[in-house]
Amino acid sequence: MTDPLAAPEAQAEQGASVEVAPAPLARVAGKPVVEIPKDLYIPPDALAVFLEAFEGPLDLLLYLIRRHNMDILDIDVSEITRQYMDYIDVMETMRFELAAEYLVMAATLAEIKSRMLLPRQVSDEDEENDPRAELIRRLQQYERFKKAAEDMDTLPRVERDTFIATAEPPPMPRTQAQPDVDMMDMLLALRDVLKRADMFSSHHVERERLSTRERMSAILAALPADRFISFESLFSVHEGRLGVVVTFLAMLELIKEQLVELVQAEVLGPIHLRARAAS
Amino acid sequence: MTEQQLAQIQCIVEGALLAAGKPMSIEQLRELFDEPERPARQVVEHVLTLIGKACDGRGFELKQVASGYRFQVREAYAPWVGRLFEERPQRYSRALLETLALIAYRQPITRGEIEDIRGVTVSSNIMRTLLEREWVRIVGHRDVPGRPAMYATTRQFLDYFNLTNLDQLPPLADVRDLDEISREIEAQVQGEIDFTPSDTVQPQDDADDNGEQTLH
Amino acid sequence: MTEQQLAQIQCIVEGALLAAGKPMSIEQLRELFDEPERPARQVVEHVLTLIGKACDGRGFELKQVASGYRFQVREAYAPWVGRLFEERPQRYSRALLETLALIAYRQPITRGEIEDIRGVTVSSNIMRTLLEREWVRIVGHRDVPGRPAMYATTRQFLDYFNLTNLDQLPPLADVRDLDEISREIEAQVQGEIDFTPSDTVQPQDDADDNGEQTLH
Repeated sequence: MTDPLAAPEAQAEQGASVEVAPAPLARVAGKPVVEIPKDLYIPPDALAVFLEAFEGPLDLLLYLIRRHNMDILDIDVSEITRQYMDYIDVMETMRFELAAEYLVMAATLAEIKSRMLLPRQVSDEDEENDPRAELIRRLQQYERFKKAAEDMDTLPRVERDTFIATAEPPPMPRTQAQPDVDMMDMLLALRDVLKRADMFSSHHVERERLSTRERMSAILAALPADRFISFESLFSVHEGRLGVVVTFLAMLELIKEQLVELVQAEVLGPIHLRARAAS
Repeated sequence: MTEQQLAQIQCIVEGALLAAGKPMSIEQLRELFDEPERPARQVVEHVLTLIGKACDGRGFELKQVASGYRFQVREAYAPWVGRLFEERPQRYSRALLETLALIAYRQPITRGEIEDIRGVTVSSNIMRTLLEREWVRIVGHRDVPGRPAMYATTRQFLDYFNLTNLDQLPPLADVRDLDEISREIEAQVQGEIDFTPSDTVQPQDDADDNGEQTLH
Repeated sequence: MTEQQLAQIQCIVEGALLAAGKPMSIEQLRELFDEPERPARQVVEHVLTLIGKACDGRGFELKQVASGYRFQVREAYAPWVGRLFEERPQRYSRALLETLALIAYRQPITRGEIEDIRGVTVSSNIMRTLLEREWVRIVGHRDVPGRPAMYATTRQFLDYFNLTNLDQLPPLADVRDLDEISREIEAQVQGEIDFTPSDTVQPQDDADDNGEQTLH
């Protein structure tokens, strides 16, 4: 069985030209079934395939309408109903599992047909839900979206009509975004290391003034490696008294740690500093 | 901005689009540059135009889709390029395409509403496939009993079908003028069995039609 | 072979190389064409030369690698294109954080001194990472054998942690009590959840502030 989908669609689209360009509806025992037999005798296997090709009762009805080249608005309800019922009968006799929707549609068609046979009668109820108008409306709606689905299928599609173009990324150093550090994590790390080292017992550490430590670093960084720098140049007036005190304390600490040396050539003469490790 | 700087931006954008392998928005492209050198939107747009032109006569093109710009192989060469891939391109069933079309054209829409129009139940498989492919997502629940999920299409859906927005979908076939239709129905009904004219269907059709227009 | 046929082969080869996402050999490229139209090896080679030339001045180039040909983004644009592939930042090791904290609190400090306190060696990687990140710099050398470098924190370090100066780091005395502090913070958060306001942390914070101010 080849491509059960294509056949009824093709027929529906071609309308009257069905006979001109027959496509096999199905293959039964290897032989292509080109056309639904007029007498509606359909080999059971073929019918199963044939029916699977329909997306429900609206689709089947549309097919029948198109086959007769009818305008939806012009449906010959009697004829369409007869054919539809025939399909349903065949399906039932071969115990083809029939979706409930097909039976509901059969009932709707039967109702429309029976109304048409009734003599003219006016009642509000009738006007409010004319099953025929309702059916036409549904067929029209369904046909629009059936067409929309067909159109959508023709849109150029990735993996079928086009392919995403890619190129190998350039060779690059493994750049890794830098991790974020939370202050608390750093402090917890410090606490642990200090606990391990038992540093908390040292008053020296506890009383450390970080502003002094910071200034010590700044002074060291400011000292040229190869020459003396004047003592005064390390103070800046705009820092105020506090700044001067911090700088002074830092300097004393640096001297104590033997990181810098202080030179005064003469009494009350200018004082100079240089890094001790300077070569 | 010098010619040279522009040329560099063009090469960077081009390289990034090829390396990314997925559509990139103008914003995403701009973020490749550090703040002081980051080109303005207009510059990136200009560069994209130049890149698009540079593809003339080549085997690939620059395409704008919903989530941005991407390079893709031209349709004309799909018959050859498609042979790279062992698997035949997937065919989608009519049921799936009809369901997808209804979601695309009538979103947001519930499964029940889809079933009403198609006249058959929509299999759970189809909905699952559409959700898994990320063509469709649930955008809310309708405030009716059962609170059914409402479905809408995604940017990936548009990307896949080479569209930048829903307006680019093929237009829905016209339903003929509603007055005309109801007149015809009346005329026909009358002609056949001498029925009394009825135009009760009209309001309902009107409502439907308006619903569709808001989508476009 | 006409110009036009050659141009078509060029486009197909180009498209295939871009769609393949992996290197393609000349044989593989030839197999894209059906027997009667399959170009000779030399033709494909010629076309590849043309494609390579067409990349001049573009963001990508045609590269020949062991298993064939592929397009590759030019290395010159790696700094920008690389951003597409930036990995999520990982976390710094405990050892690095300890080292950083010791430099912050005990600067200027040598690696040897850090090792003394930590009781383990400090890997060169850690120092390099801290220096590269510009959180730490060498401010001099201690005048002892080997003249080890002395490390101090930088302006960038302060900026990163939103500090104007080192004094704003919590005093070491508080660091010892971190467990207690975090318990209190937790208790406070819990209290807020339970709607039982707790201000136990408040007095201590105040005290800290005062303590710091007197230091200056």
